[in-house]
Amino acid sequence: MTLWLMAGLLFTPLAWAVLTLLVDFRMGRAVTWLGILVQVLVSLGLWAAVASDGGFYYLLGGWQAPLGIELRVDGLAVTFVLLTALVAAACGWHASVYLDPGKSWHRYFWPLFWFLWAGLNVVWLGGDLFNLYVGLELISLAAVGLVALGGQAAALRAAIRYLMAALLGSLAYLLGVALIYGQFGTLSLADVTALLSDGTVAAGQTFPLVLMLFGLALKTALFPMHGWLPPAHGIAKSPVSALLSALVVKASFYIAARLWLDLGGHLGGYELAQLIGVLGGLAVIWGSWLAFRQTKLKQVVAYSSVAQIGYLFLLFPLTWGVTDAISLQAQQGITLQVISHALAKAAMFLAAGNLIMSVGSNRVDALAGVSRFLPFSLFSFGLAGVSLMGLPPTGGFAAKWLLLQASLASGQWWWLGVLLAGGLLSAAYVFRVYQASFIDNTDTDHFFHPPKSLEVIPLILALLSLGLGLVAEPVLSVMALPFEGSSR
Amino acid sequence: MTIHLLYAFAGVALCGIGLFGFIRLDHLLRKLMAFNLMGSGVFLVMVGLAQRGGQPDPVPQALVLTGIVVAVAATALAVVLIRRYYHLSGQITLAEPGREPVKKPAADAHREGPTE
Amino acid sequence: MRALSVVTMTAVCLAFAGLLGLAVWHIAGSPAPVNLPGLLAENLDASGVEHPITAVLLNFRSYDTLLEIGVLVIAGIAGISMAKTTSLEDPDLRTSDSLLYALQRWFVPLMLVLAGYLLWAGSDRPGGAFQAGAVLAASGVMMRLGGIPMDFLRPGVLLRLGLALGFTVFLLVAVASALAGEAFLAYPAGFAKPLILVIETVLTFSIAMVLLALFVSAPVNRAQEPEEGEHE
Amino acid sequence: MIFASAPFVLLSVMLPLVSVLLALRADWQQIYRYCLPVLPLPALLMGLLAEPDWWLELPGLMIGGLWGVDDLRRAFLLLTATLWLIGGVFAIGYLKDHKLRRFCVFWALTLAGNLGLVIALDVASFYSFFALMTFAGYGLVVHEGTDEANRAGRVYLAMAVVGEMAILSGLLMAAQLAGSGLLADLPAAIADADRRWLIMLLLLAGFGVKAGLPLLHFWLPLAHPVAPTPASAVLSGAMIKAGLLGWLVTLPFGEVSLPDWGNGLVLLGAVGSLGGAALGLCQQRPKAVLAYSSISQMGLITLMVGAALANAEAAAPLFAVMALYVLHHGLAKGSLFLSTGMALPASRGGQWLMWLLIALPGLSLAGLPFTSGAASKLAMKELLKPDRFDFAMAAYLSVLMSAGAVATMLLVWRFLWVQRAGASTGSNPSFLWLGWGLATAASVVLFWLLPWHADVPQKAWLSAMVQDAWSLFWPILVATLLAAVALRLVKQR
Amino acid sequence: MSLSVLMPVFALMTSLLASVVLFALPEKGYRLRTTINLVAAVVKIALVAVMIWGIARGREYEAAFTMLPGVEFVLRADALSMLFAGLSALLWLLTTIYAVGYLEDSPNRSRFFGFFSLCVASTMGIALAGNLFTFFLFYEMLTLSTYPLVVHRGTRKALRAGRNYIIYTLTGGAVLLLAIAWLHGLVGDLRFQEGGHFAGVDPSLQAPLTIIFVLLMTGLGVKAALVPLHGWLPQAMVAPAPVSALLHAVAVVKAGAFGIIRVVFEVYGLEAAEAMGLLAGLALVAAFTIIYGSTRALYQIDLKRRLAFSTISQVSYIVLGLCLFGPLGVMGGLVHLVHQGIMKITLFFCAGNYAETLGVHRIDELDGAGKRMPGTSVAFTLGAFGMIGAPPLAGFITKWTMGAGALEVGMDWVVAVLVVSSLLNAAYFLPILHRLWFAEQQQAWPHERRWGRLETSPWLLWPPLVTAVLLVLAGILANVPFSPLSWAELIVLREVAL
Repeated sequence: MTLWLMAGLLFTPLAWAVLTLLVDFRMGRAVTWLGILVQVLVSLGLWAAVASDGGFYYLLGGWQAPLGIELRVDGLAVTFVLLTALVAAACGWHASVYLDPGKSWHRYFWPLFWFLWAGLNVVWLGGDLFNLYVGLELISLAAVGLVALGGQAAALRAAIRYLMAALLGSLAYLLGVALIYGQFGTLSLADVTALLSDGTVAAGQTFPLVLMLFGLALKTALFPMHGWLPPAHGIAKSPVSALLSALVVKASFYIAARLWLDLGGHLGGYELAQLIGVLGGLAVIWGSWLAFRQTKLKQVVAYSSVAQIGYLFLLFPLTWGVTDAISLQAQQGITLQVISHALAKAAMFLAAGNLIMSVGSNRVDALAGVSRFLPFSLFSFGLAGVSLMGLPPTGGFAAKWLLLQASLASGQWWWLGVLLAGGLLSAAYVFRVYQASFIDNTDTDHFFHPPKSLEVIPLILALLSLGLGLVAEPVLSVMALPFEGSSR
Repeated sequence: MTIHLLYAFAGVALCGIGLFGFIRLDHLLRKLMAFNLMGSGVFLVMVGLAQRGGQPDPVPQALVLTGIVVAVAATALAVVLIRRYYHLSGQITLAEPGREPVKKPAADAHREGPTE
Repeated sequence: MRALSVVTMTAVCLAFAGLLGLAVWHIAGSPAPVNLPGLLAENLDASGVEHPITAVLLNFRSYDTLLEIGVLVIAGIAGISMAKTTSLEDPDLRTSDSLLYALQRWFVPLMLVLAGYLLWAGSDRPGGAFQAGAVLAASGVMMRLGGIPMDFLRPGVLLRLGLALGFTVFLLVAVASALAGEAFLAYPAGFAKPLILVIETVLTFSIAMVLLALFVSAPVNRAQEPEEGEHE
Repeated sequence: MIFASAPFVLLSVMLPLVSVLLALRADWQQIYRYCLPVLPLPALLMGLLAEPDWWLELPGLMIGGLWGVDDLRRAFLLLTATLWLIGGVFAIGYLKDHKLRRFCVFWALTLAGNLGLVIALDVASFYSFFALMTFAGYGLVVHEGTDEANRAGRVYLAMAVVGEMAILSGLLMAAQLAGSGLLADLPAAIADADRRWLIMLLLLAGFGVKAGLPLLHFWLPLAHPVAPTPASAVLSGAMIKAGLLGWLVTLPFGEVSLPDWGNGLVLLGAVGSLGGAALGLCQQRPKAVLAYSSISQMGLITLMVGAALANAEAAAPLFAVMALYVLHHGLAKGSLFLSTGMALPASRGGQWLMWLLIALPGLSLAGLPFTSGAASKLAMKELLKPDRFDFAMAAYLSVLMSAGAVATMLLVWRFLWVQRAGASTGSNPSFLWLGWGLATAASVVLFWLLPWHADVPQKAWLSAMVQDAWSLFWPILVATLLAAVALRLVKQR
Repeated sequence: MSLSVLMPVFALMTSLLASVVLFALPEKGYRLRTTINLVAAVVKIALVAVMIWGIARGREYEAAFTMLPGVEFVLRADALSMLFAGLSALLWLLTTIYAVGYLEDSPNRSRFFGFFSLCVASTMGIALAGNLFTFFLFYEMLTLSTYPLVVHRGTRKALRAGRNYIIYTLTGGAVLLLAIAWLHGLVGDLRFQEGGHFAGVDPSLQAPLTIIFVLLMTGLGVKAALVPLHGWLPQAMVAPAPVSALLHAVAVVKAGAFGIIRVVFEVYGLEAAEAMGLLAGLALVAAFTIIYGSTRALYQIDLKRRLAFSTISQVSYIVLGLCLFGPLGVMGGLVHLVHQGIMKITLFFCAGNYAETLGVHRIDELDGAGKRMPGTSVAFTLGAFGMIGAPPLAGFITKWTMGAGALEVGMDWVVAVLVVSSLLNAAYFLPILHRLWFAEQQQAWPHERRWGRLETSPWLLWPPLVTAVLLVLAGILANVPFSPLSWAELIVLREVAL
């Protein structure tokens, strides 16, 4: 059963990418709906299977690592697969209403969308360092294509900038992979970890790890390498922005996190961990501050991503040289942060798109009166904002809580300031938007009212993000599931 | 120290040069070239390092082949983007447009490639 | 200021190269604990092809290759999404130079043959789908630049089909193997060689198509997508 | 008995309170006006009929309520009810339609407070009613709405609030020490308290504001004159006594002898009685003169309070005398105040009669034989004989009383003088006549009809008055002579 | 699922569901909205009443599930929660009625009532929270749901006030979160427990516990408007009157005060807190706040602003009461939670009536308003006297109990604070009363609306009258079973093992 599910999972996005490439926008839309249905069902099935039976390794082509490529299907991976399915489904559904079928280039949205999805699944499940590289490239190029889709100069500039950063990042990562392979002779992450753990290779080199982390951090837009992100995420179509912010940056972070958790203990060091943590902290502060200063709505949201990504990098200091319990707490916190940010940020971008569509301008101060005439769209935006602020009972809060606990328990109290100040700063930019929308300077409803389906989607995502905090315990328990015995 | 390691070190040098070019150059095509240079360096390191034992290792070679295709795809995409960007804005760097964006007449832009 | 930045960058790059070199030196000092080439040699027979690189590419790590083609297709899609080409041929480039024309009539078939050879050679010596596809694409580029009429290749379904063909076949094989009860991409025993050959062939065609499309898609269409919230 | 007493106890307070409902509609205000004299009737009846065990327990009320009367309270209740009744009658004729409703409401509320504090046996209710009276009284003071009234009201309110707070703190501390919410338990607790001085000071000062204790009296001459005449009458006649009642029920009388406090209070009383008179002589308006007279009279009572405080054994009989004095002064002062609102009849004979009747309560205040004043003064003198006390100021008590009598008489002359200067002739509404008549009659007659307290020295009043006629009379004579001299001096100038 | 589990959930859900439904209603659905509002409010009162009855007879209501590893979400109804829940349920009904009248023709009613219900749901959650984590959850939810209400009018001033409100409260929330997380890290997930947890705690924990206590008080003090964390409150008075009523009487400041009660009683334990010397400092802050608030109130010309400063002062009574560390003082503090709510809501209702009916906002425009609006003015007068502490109103009961409590434990200076504060209260309330009743109307009302024979809309008139009656009853019938005072006594008997 799980084998079938796996095949479905790997096959569907790629197949639908091809299918939608061959048809026009409207047809592609219909096809996509079907594909989304299939993919969501498959993801759910896989998640349920892993939740009940535990994780396993999936051998592609029937070849074991290190010769072949193994997929690592554990609780965390399937959780992210499911998350991807949900968010991508929402974005795809939104795009199918949001995008104008009359523009010929919009038909290419669907194949790129599906390739992106496929790439994400590759990354979540990947256990092979080079395979991850290919997955990353798949994601990057699809994402760049989506950003540039039919765009004008500004969009192209953003896309090129994005592409350049992504390429440099990939290359740094690949160089690291090359060195790792040179040293260990294998590309399987599990093998490398095993070799390090059982002392076969006593003195691992730190530099490859640093290279890979650098590349991945660049792709994740860690401060101060975040410059490419806001233009790209800000200028893309809202469903695209949502995908990029919610999922794409998480992919590179996910790899970095897995590398760190597997290799960091042997190849990393306290200074490296702290340095990354400090950069993350600065990202939180600086990103929030810049978000607060933006005049365009989507730029606010985009800079907010920079800040929220900063939290993720607290994983590094909080898992280095601490007890397993604290490390687990930090991992759980970061996982929740990834999920809740994905849901919330997708909701926020989609809601922002709706708002922009309604008011006919992308400026924050054009939102006056929205609260009165378009409360529904604003509500989703607001709910998502609550999660970003880390206020209870959202997933963002649950994440923050766990990180606070981990910081306190590990004695690294300096992260407390980041966590708390970050929450307040994000409140600052979120409330700036609210505030603008609460200005009551018009008595006439001159706004365009988007279709209900557009408005419902971000609301659902926002509610999921909100509810995540309440059901954090069961979700986390699936993530922490061990592999079923030693299946390999 | 085998001859293959020399390739690896050549790769190292290429990486360094490529990196310098990548961060130093503003012209997008040149930047792209620097990227390709760096890519070559990486491939050299990969293959050279793996072959230090003497016998050739087909795995990194296959990887490099895949890497090359990916790099080609990326480069091609970048070139397409850069060309279109040039046509639309008349710019060949990523600098934010000044007060008066240099906008060539569309017909000209259509004709001439981004050849500076 | 400018000089300072140059100096800084140089220093950074030198430091990078130095560290990299050091790492390479250290790594080269000890042998790799895993002997992958040996493992590969043991399993080469089961792969269906004689050449180890092709075996890695299309059997052991075929998933990489599948995705790699995906990357290429993405690039192609992104490329054609930029363009509004009515034909792969650019009418402005059509030439009436008979010498060039004659030369091309010789060269193009030759290159097609070369591509075919490269494809075939891939199974036991260096070569393979990508090399063949590149040559094929080069011939297309030459035809275009040389002004040979190419009206028969209109974009639209046909072009897109061409782009996707190789990938599609590869994917179908992969999923068919999964449906047959094996893992995804596991070739049924005995069918490895012919399947690989089929895949290689269609891949060659598709790779050529992608590269050609990317080359051709430079012409600019007037379509401009306004930024959200900006008035069209 | 509870079943018999409960309606009286409840009604005496609730009737005025509930009557406020009459203010709900503007066109009911005429009815309300005529209801004013009815409001204190249950209380009056209770004062007349009460038995010692008339009390009512209200456990749910605040921190536990107990209402009822004892001998002391009965006297106060009688005075209060009577005076308010007479005032009510007078008010029917006195009030104009303008702002009538408001006046009635505050009248009723003040009345409820005044009656309630008399019958409250627990601290919380006592304090509640006291506060109710204080705050509602403000409405009576500023009723006229003139600048002067507002100013007087402000001073009244400011001092009253400060007083309330002092009372609250004192009561709080005392109740805390007593561990009980009953007033009856306070004196013993205060007597034993470590910080007796503080509690006593707070209570003295707090109630002293109401009672017009020197230095705490400033509001009194401002507020009493500006209020409408019937309100002045009850302010000066009844409400001022609430302060005294406060002292009597809270301070540790009979528990412990406190000569120092006695000295202090006697001194204050002296200053009050003489100083108040001196200031009163300088006043130009009859109501102001009367207000100072009230201060002066309260000063005399303070002498008794001081003596009672100084000597524990003397407290019980002094209480009885104070009750007498209170009754006497209240009725007389009420009558005097009401007379300021009367116009003189046109006929000369009528005028003479009128002046006589006006003067009578005044002379009673000064202790003219065969008046209520004479009786109280005699009783007071009897009890304040210096040989019964041993504190420093005791020696001066009789002198002070005599001086007080002279001062009182002088004030009465002064009052008559300024009253005459400002008197107008004309007709009075019949309710004015009725009210004033009742007041004067009550002042002259009622005192003699009351049942007597056991602790008052058993004497045949008439014979005593005859015996002591001279001692009662000479102060009046002296004062009259002085007044005559003063009149002459003024006329010569 | 027994009834005892479901009751607190239901109590929470009534307003939460109402809020969801109200958001979805179209703007025009006036009748339906009002019906839903009132039905939900009445149902909630019934539920709370049942729980109060049950708790008085010793039943327990609790619902819990694990939310995060090591962290539980607990809803639990005990005597203390019922004090707050009862207050908010009752006042919700009245405020809703009032708000219906107040917002009769204004826009954004769906939004308003939606957030309004959400706000009450948060308050109910705060009341029923069974541990600090759950408490914090609803505490922040309250912050968020009140923001749209504060900025409801959408004017610059309102937005500025909203911004300040959110800055203060969120910062406070962050500090609170830090403290709660730290505490959790130190000793684990602590349920609220009668008598607290830290009696005889390890001396090595003293120092961190002290710091945590300070942090907790800072976090909670923002909402409770302890000086110097009070800055948001006076500004927030630009909100519509029902919102001010909610902020001041039912929800926000009360949430802070209630949190302080919970922390002192049921986390640290009164005895332990006293033993660690934590209460003395808190008492000083509260005392200073009382005086400061009253003093500032004296100088305000705007009626609602004056009331706001009065709130700052009054809420600290609750805190001060706790610090008295004796059954009576604590009782006084607890009962003031209810009393202050009833009194202040009366005053705000009345202030709203003056503004809505006459257009009067400043105190010097109130001359003669008593004649024009006698009902409102009577309610206002009663409220004001209650605040001053005049007997027999609710405020007197508080002051008396607290004063007695202070004397009981020998903190006599508290009596002085009470007295001074009462004097100041009188100084700023009595002039208003004078204007209402005794001053002649000087000029035409700035913006008068007429409602036929009545002085104002019945929706606006009845709530203050009812609360005025309540505040009188709360004083007069303080010793009757189920009165606020008796209930506070029950709490003290059950919870404070002194």
